[in-house]
Amino acid sequence: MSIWEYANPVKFIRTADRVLPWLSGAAVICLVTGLIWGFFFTPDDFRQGSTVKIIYLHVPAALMAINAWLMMLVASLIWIVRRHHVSALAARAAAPIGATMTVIALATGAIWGQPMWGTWWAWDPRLTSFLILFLFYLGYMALWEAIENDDTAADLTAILCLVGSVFAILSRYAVNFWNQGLHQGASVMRAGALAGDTEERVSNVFAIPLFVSIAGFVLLFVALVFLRTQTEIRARRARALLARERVA
Amino acid sequence: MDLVASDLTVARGGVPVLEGVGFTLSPGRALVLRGPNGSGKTTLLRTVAGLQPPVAGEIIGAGERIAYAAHADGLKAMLSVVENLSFWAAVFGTQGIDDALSAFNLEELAGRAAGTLSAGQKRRLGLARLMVTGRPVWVLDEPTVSLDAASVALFAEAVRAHLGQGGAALMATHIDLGLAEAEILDVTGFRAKPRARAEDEAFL
Amino acid sequence: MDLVASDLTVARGGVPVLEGVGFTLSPGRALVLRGPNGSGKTTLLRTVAGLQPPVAGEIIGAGERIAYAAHADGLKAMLSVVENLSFWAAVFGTQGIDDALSAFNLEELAGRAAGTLSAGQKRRLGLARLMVTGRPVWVLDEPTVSLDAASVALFAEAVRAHLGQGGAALMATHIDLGLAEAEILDVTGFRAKPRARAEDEAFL
Amino acid sequence: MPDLGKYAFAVLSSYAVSLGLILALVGLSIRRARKVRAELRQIEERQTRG
Amino acid sequence: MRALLLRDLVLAVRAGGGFGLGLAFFLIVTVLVPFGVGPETGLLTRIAPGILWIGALLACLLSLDRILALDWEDGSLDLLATAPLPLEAIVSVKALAHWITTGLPLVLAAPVLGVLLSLPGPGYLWVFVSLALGTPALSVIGTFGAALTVGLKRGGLLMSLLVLPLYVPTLIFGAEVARRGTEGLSVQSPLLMLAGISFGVIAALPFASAAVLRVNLR
Amino acid sequence: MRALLLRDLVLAVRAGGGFGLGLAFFLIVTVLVPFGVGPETGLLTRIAPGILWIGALLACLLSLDRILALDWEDGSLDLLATAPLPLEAIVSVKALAHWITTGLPLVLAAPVLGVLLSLPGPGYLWVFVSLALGTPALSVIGTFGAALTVGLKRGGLLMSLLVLPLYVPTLIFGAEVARRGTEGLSVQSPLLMLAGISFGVIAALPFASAAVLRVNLR
Ligand code: HEM
Ligand SMILES: Nc1ncnc2c1ncn2[C@@H]1O[C@H](COP(=O)(O)OP(=O)(O)OP(=O)(O)O)[C@@H](O)[C@H]1O
Ligand SMILES: Nc1ncnc2c1ncn2[C@@H]1O[C@H](COP(=O)(O)OP(=O)(O)OP(=O)(O)O)[C@@H](O)[C@H]1O
Ligand SMILES: [Mg+2]
Ligand SMILES: [Mg+2]
Repeated sequence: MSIWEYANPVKFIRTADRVLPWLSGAAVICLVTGLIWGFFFTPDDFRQGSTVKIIYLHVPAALMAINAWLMMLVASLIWIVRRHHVSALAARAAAPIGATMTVIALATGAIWGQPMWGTWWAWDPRLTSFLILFLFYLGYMALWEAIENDDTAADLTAILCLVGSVFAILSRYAVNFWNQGLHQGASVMRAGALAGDTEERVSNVFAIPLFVSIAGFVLLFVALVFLRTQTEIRARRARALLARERVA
Repeated sequence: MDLVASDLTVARGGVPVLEGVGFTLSPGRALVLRGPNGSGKTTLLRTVAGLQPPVAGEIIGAGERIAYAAHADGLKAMLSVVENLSFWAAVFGTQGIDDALSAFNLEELAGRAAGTLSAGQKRRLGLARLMVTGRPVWVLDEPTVSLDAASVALFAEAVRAHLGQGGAALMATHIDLGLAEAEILDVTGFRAKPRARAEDEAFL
Repeated sequence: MDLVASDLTVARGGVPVLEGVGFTLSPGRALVLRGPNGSGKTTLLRTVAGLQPPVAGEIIGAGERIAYAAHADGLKAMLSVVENLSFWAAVFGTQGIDDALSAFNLEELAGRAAGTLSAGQKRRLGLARLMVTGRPVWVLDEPTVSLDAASVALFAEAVRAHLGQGGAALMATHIDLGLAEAEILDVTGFRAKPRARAEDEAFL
Repeated sequence: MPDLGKYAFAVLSSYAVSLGLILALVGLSIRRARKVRAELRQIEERQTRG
Repeated sequence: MRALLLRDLVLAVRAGGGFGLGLAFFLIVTVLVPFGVGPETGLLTRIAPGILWIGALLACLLSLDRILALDWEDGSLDLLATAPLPLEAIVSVKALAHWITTGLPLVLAAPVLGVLLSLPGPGYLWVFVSLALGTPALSVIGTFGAALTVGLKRGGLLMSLLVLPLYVPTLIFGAEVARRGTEGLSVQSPLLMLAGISFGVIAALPFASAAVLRVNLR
Repeated sequence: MRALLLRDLVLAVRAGGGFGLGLAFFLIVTVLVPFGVGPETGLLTRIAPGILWIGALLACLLSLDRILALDWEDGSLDLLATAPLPLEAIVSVKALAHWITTGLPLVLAAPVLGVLLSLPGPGYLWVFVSLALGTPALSVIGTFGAALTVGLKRGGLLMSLLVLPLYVPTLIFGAEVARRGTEGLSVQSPLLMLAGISFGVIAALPFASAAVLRVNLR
């Protein structure tokens, strides 16, 4: 039996129905454990005080923001090569999740930056590339919405995703180059903050709840992708049936 | 070389509109598509012209042999009549637009910008474009819209000349083209049975 | 109230195309303009509809009494058939679009976005708009373009009903509208004598 | 409740914002899933009956 | 008239044009500026109010061609002109629809985008106030520009060219209000001027727009 | 192909679109900036290279919708697609025509407009060089965006949204070259990156544009 069997919409819906309860249960357990552990039962950092607690949201969200895009890239490739509708719809389903994760990473980072760097926003390479990633998500979703024909939309967004990925990597290099070469003040502050933090992270006290929380975010992402893909399939089916009814 | 369409299913907006369409168009022949509004003539012509892929069935002898003229004429309002024609001649790698100009009685308008022509004059220019493509198979969507009787006669003349040189023509129309020798294909009989959009089939 | 045009000179792009045109259109009557391509029918209709001023002569009984339908239908591709009609009904302050829908056999298409209609279906919708204007004088430019025979009959029916209610219609066309009772005005005889652009006269 | 010190606002607001966004996303996803599922069932029933 | 306003709003939403996109353009201009001038916070802070105003103005400008051109192309404008609405009302309604779909979202978003440019504390209020007062003028002036160029194929850039000089006074006073407010100086006189421009323009310009449109329809 | 290029150039000139107007928009953005941020020379000098790049980028962006939309609307694109030219060649020629009508004038004008922003001496050379190297990339990327949105009614703003993130690397390296050159620092590495982006994009992106266009014509 091949993995491509799950590219059949009906089979996918059935499988998703079966695994969704387990997935969402596991996601909730991991998230609740990780976040409660992180929030209530970890010590404050000696330099950052209680703000380290933000890391249990910030880092997993940041990771998922990138991974969601990777997943969309893979799904788009599958659509282009093998033309499995489920794959295209999965990419569509993942985009809003990725965008939300990007917003969370940006928001928590900004809130974190206020006490740490004394500013909400600095044009640090990492922050900047996330902002650009957010723009990519916006454009991708807007394109899906704007096109009426589903197959056309799938094709165009898939190509956009490919081209966008190349440009996202280029932007990342560009942004790194741009800020490093130019600026001293803010980047010195930042380098210190981050260096201190990476050392802290080695300590298990912070690392274990962080990993649990990351696992929670991953599970949450997978569960949501399943759910949303299922919804997209159903919506598509409903549209198909309605169209048939209308033609009849 | 014949243009052969066999067991064609064509879809618009994802919904199949015609199915099982088949015809053979030999050099020197003209085929007129007929059918009520919304029956799928435009869709069929676009498919034959290669602008959209058929849902099922195949088309042989189309591709680079086809010159397509749609409802929209593809004229540039700011270019003159001669410039518009010369452009298409250059794109299709042919020479000489004089024949086309005289066939559609456009000599007097040669220097006018296309944007300032009346509806029928524009249409004549759009049809003249066919003659500079040098392509053997003309695919025309309601070619005589807005034309007066004299211009319809010019058009019939041009089509006849084209057929006489071994060309072929496939046309959709509601009104009489003045082409007695054309065969008629009524697409009404090929109306697709109600079913879902082609790309939604995986979801049914 | 009659629509009276007397000794009208109309110009397009500054060049007079028709002069000395005069006609009277009484309630219950239809007048069909004929003439070869480029003779100035569209120009005359636009002038009567009040979209451009006449160069000379005058028009009485037009203005707010006129519903104009041009080559372009003024449909919004993103709005549905019903939404398009309701909008125009609201603009003209009338109620009820059901008559219009049924007169042009649009009930089945009611929910479809106008952009996804075929050429003839769009045209039907464009004509249905006339019925929701509530205006007594219809001014139509080649109304039956792209329509199939059945739709032309629907149109003739609608015009007849409109005339029966005391309306009037002024139409330009090249083909038969199926309206035997209409009078015909051939504009060829009114072709303006070649002279300079109207606005240039001060400079000659 | 742990003592968050002077950073209470930062920590609490990031948790509030993040959890709010996640819950909103989950809520919207579930609501749309329900709606679409119901719609589809309705259409399917209508078509199998009619 | 209500029908026209509603239709324009519905179309803006459906056509995937309106609300979201003017906003997105504003966002992107704001984001691009640091890439261009460099990431230095001090520098950004100083140019922030001005850049926000210019960004809002450009976002407005880019959406102007939706006001009339679409209706022109599909013939609706001809038909509207023969409808029982005065052209003055039509252009006013169209300007209002443009402001609701473009200006209003910009006003609401500007303070948020201020964060990206390290706008200082009092700046948020004044950028908001000045934009709220100034963007209606931008929409009305833009409608005039749109009416002027409506007959021309892709008058887009020509319209920008015509409209931009007309935008200058609004921009000067608006940015002045924002800048002074941000630096804590008195804003009274530019604020009065800005309000004056807005009200004057709203009261008088629709007549000019209607006149121009009438000529273009001829 | 030569015919297509010539036609696009002629149309750009006749339609009152091309040369003059992209340029004029650039001019006006440059003029607006001092109104927005205030007239202080020191400040303007520092932001000048960045503003010139952003101005050029926006002028480019605004003219993108001319690349394909006009041909789509009047049906020429359908006809071109059935002509004996590969779509890849068509999009490349269209990008080239866009560059000649928009990018090239911007490159030539930028040093002149630098005067308005008190650009320092070496800046003129480097703004010129970076724009000359960068604007072709902007045209080619823009053609991709235009091809993506060509089927959509007034995809204009959506296209901006899609294209702008793609412009970011070009902008960053281009502005960096201009900025560093102006300050007398070494420009070698951003210059290389900028050239790399331009050539890579010119070589590869037309294939994506053609693929996208083929889907849209379907
Ligand atoms: C004291 C302040 C901050 C610290 C200590 C911090 C720390 C971190 C850490 C440890 C990571 C994970 C690194 C990795 O996975 O490679 C991270 C990622 C990230 N942070 Fe922060 N952060 C801070 C502030 C901010 C701020 C203010 C923002 C944005 C407004 C922000 C945005 C991001 C982003 C976007 C990422 C993901 C980048 C990536 O994975 O490459 N951070 N941050
Ligand atoms: N974009 C679209 N989406 C969905 N359906 C469409 C779309 N365009 C056309 N249709 C439908 O497809 C069918 C076939 O349309 P087509 O334009 O081929 O008809 P036609 O025979 O050319 O009609 P006409 O004589 O009116 O030009 C029609 O019922 C039409 O409503
Ligand atoms: N913008 C313009 N500038 C200059 N001349 C124009 C312009 N538009 C049309 N004309 C010319 O004016 C004349 C009248 O055009 P009009 O459109 O009124 O003709 P018509 O009778 O409607 O023709 P058709 O039957 O082809 O629609 C034509 O000779 C046409 O070439
Ligand atoms: Mg048709
Ligand atoms: Mg006419």
